[in-house]
Amino acid sequence: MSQKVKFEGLPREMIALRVSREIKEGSYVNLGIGIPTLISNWTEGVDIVLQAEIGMLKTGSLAEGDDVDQDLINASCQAVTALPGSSYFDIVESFAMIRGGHIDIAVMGALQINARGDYAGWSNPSRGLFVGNVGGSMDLCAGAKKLFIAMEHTTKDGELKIVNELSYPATALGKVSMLFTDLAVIEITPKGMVLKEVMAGLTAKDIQSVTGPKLIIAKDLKEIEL
Amino acid sequence: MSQKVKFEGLPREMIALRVSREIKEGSYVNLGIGIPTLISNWTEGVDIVLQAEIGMLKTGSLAEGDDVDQDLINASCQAVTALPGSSYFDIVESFAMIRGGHIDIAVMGALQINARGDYAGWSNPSRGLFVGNVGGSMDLCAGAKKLFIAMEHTTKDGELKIVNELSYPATALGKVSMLFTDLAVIEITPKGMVLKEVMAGLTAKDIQSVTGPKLIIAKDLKEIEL
Amino acid sequence: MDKTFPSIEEAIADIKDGAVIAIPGFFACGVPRDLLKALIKKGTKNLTLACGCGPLVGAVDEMRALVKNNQVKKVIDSYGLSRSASKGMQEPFEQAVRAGKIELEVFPMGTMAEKYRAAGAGIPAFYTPTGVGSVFEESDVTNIESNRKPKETRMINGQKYVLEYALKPDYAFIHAIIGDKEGNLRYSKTARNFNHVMAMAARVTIAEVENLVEVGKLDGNDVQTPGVYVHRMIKVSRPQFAITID
Amino acid sequence: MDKTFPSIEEAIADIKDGAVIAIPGFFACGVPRDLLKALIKKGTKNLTLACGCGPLVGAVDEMRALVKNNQVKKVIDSYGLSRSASKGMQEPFEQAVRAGKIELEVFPMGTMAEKYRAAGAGIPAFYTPTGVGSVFEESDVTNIESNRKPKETRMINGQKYVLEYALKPDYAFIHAIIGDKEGNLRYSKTARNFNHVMAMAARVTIAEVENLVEVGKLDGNDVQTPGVYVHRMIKVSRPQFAITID
Repeated sequence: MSQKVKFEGLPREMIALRVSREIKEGSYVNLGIGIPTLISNWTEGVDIVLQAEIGMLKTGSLAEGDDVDQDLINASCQAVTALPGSSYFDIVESFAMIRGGHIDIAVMGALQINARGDYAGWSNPSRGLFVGNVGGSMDLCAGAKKLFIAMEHTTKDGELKIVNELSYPATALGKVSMLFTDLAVIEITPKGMVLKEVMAGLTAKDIQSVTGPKLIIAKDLKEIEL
Repeated sequence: MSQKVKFEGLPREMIALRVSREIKEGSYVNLGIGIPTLISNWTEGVDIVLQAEIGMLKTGSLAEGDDVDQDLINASCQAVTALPGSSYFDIVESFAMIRGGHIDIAVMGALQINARGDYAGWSNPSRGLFVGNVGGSMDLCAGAKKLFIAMEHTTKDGELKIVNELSYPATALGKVSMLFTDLAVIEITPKGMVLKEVMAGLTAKDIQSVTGPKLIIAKDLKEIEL
Repeated sequence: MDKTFPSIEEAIADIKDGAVIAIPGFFACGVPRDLLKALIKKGTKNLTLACGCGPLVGAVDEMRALVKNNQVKKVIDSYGLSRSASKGMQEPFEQAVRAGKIELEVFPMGTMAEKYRAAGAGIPAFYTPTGVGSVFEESDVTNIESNRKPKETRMINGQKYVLEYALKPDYAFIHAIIGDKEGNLRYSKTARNFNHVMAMAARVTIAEVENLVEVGKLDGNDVQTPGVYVHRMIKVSRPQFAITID
Repeated sequence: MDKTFPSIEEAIADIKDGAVIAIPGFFACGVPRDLLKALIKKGTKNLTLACGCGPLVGAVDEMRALVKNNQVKKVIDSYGLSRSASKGMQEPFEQAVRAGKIELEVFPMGTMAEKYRAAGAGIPAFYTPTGVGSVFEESDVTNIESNRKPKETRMINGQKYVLEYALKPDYAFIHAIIGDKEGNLRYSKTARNFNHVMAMAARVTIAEVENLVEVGKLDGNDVQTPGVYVHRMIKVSRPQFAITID
């Protein structure tokens, strides 16, 4: 479990950029806290609509100065702006939208993920509490048509995050379809994890060395293009 | 079952007037089709709010002439007017309001009622169909804090409507608390039907002669005052 | 995300025989009449029309045309028959129901509303007090006897409740007074009724709007149905009809 | 039906020790801060604060005062702890949770929203896909081990769902940007969040409004919470706070 290989990966912004390429125009998208939030830096001018679970569709960029309105924040408690076509609604409607299958893609961070598409993200046992901040993550997993994970490939200390079995409390089982890390792009299929793209300069073998489950190497394996 | 005594009772408007006296100021009230609808003729200037299950609070009087708006009708498909403080909402909210216990009083018509407060009103077997027009009646029975029935004491042909056992399909069981007819005012208690008021000129014995269940005569039995 | 369609015919072109279509409207009010007329013209058969409170009693001409064309297999509604029993006997729809040629399935109105909401909100089933003590707690209420599936009840905190399931239509036809090109809608007064919830519930939602405006013309606080629920938009004229039912 | 109260103290005067109070707000946004301050002043004890998404993480000063006063028995929330684990360790609330002196019960946010809605709508229980595959399908998730009641799941159409129950608070504190004297409310943008649904859910709903207007000033199409849900109204000033959480 404690393989301590660690590669210098892409910066977080570049992971976000790579994810943004996977989001088709016309999509309704919810971005979780962390790397996923950075995706919105890459979608300006792209015809996608961001949903904030607080109760807003079509959130704009972060608000600054006179644009800050205490009644207009995103799910991370940051002041945001509205766009033409933005709408507001109550929390019940917001989660009806999420749970009811109206959001095309949710992008979330994760602490651990396995080859079956199970992932853990809501509770870090190191906090030492059975309870935790689950927020809307499980609703997004239950309802979004596609679930992407964007995260660092390993922890800062080089601990594996892509594991054979989760040791952290699961957020959802079998829901993740794509995994984007600083080192690789991995598709999760019924047969297991398929390595589709690696960071320039690394090999499939390098990726396997920091990945728990045995990877299936895509026939058309390529470099992550940014 | 086929007692054919029949008394000339109060006109429907007078039944409605008597019911209106039982509605406290500050109440939110839903009025069913038939005699209940007439109650609104007696509540002008009284501080009660009428709910229409189509999705409106504080319906005003029927609309005429230029006031008719095809987008503003009541649950009986009549054009109505709005009042200061009226609000509109969707059907889910409307029935949340009804089912969730937010309506103080529902007043409904009935085909049959018994001494346990069961009543039948949604389907007349004479139509010869297992299906029928249930509308919102059962939701109102389930959710209103108090359920009143306003109806003729017997059918046009003198058949009993206040019966020992319902022979028509039930709308709800044990929900009715007060019954207002053209002949009497009856309270429904755990012990049975208590005759509280009779039409001027009639006796308790007269009322019993057109009523199935044995009536308990209130100690302070009085005339229906209008 | 421009969701406007060039014509109403194109907006409904993919609806196939056997589709389940949600039809909002409370009697005469808030019914998507232009979409219904286009459906009549298209002639799609074996339809299940999932209603809430008598839009086909209110839009009686459209109902008669649908029945005459033999397009309707089933209607689901809380108030599907004429109010007047004697006038109902004259209606081809009721005659077909009596003959068992069209199925009429009935739920209490609040249960209908909640079934659509559940479908839109990802809730597969819920318990309700409505209908306890009536035939609605015993089985599905339909004129087709063999379809009267038994229902399940449960005691919760000493009270009895009926288990009801989500109802997810393939399409919803929606009528709104105003909408922008991205599908944000706003209704007029009591014409909202079943429109919002059916827009949530359906797999594909097609909205006819009396006023089609540019994106940004509707304030975000004023949107009643967010565009995410709406897939196709058509501009129609304000409908003309009698505010009455038989 | 004038529902305005002469003072905020009188509006909350009948709240007794042990009450369950719904507190809306999504972190810093839409929190009824004046009502919370009045509750602190009143000193009512043994409270259960039924939240949705961290209003006490957002209104952290009010939270600290409530904890310091020993007023809180239990918090129900999807996001009740500081975002930062290290800063959370410093919070008296989290320390009390760790010590088992305050109970923290957690549900996924959408389940919280739905539990309040169910209470307001007369739905005693519902099935949800949320939480399947996690500890939330196994038992109630609370720091007090003896309160971890097992949960029930059920397969519906081949998918697993969790049974969740309505949550009905005794009181709801509501913050709205505008309200009329009969209790019709309208919110500003994302400050709506849990306000409407908690107004529906509670037995007694007390609303603080930034603008109190005469009846008739709000158009019926613009009302977001109909007055039937609101029992008491207070005028407050627009709150001042930092838009941030730890």
